[in-house]
Amino acid sequence: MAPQPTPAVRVQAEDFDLGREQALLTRGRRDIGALVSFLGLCRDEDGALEALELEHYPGMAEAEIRRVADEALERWPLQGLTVIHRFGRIQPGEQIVLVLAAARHRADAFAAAAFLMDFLKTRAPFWKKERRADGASGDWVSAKSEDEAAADRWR
Amino acid sequence: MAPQPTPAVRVQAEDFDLGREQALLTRGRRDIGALVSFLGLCRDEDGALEALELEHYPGMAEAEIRRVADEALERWPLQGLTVIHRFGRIQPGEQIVLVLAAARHRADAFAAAAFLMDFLKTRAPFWKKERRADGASGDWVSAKSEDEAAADRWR
Amino acid sequence: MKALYFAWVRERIGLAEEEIAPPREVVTVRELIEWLSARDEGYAAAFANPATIRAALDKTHAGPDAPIGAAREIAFFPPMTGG
Amino acid sequence: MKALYFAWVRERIGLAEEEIAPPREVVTVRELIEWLSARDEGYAAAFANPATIRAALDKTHAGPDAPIGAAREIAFFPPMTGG
Repeated sequence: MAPQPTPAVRVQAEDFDLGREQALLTRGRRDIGALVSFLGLCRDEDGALEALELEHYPGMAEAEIRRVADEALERWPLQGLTVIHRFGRIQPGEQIVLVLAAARHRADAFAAAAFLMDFLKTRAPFWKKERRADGASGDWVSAKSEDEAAADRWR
Repeated sequence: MAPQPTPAVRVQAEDFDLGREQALLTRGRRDIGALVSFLGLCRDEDGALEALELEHYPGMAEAEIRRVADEALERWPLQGLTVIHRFGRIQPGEQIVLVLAAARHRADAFAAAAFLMDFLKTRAPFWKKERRADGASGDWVSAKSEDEAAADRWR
Repeated sequence: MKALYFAWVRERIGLAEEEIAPPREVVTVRELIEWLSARDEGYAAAFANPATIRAALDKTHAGPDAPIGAAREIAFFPPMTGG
Repeated sequence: MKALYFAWVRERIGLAEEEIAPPREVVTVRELIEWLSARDEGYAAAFANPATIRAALDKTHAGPDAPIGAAREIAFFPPMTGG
């Protein structure tokens, strides 16, 4: 067995670049067979949304993502794992979150990326507030029961 | 309902760029919430493999990928779909196949990308021959029963 | 100990963080919520529906029955909506 | 009609493509395989195990019982290993 890779976890205000992260994960590697990426983007909700304000709990956000990443590494034989989550003001069309999972076989990479997203949604300490295009003060986004259900399917 | 997007399907000898394909699919869009990519890479099989020769059936390869892509569009509400499959000589570490699926919600994007890969494996007319590093003439890669099983789970 | 508040918990209380010194009989997260709720209307509003409150002790999720113990930091927040 | 051969089917037959003119009594893909197998050792070796042979009529997958009909192109190949 190859040693478990160290997940790359970043919580940042700045944008990120999928192509660059892919290159960092695969550069010089000849043993990776499958790389699955999930990119979460800010939707404009048919024009109703001006921006999201993403609040987070510094320190715990990184720690919690790292715990979920370590759990993914125990469940699936992965060769690399990158998770980036932004905070601050994010406008429609902008990127919010990236998960990259590399494995020898595609089923492991798909499962790990889906697992990461389901658990980030319900466990990572981030909260979204909507700024509405009509100038009305927006609301905090409510947690969805379907996200809880999605996380429960891995138990 | 938004009109169904036209899948971008390419069968080519040249390499491709994930970041560029992501940009093409998402540029100017503010309605995409999730983008899942699958990238298949050539593994060196612990040094035993020098290269893969990928043979394909020109015309049918594009047509068959397009049929699978259209089926994915009927099953899931997608906002964009890109499939690129290379042929010719491919060395370890190089890219073979890319699937990009964009949707409002992550479950649809994940399912469509996994479905595309399972069906490309069993239906798209490509055949891999191994060139071995020890100079021995290599063999045609055998189809895996697990790939058939993976495709069957969508029936 | 340091108490941190996030999202609408922070907005209702009107503070992002503060030092608190709960009495010895406040043992669990739930009891700390009750103790804070009694402070004023802001705290009462923030903790009005305990089912919607999540807590973390020293940056690790903690349920309502978790003992506060020697934690140096406790955080209260709504269900997470990241990702 | 045009016959195309791919991968080890092509290697065993020794041809990538050829024009074929099967007689009228050859109706299905299976019967065309039997007719081709009788030609020489290369064809016989290529089609020795019909379970490993896939076929396409005019660039669409076709099972062994599919009628050849008016197809202008038939292709024979092993199970696919792309992706």
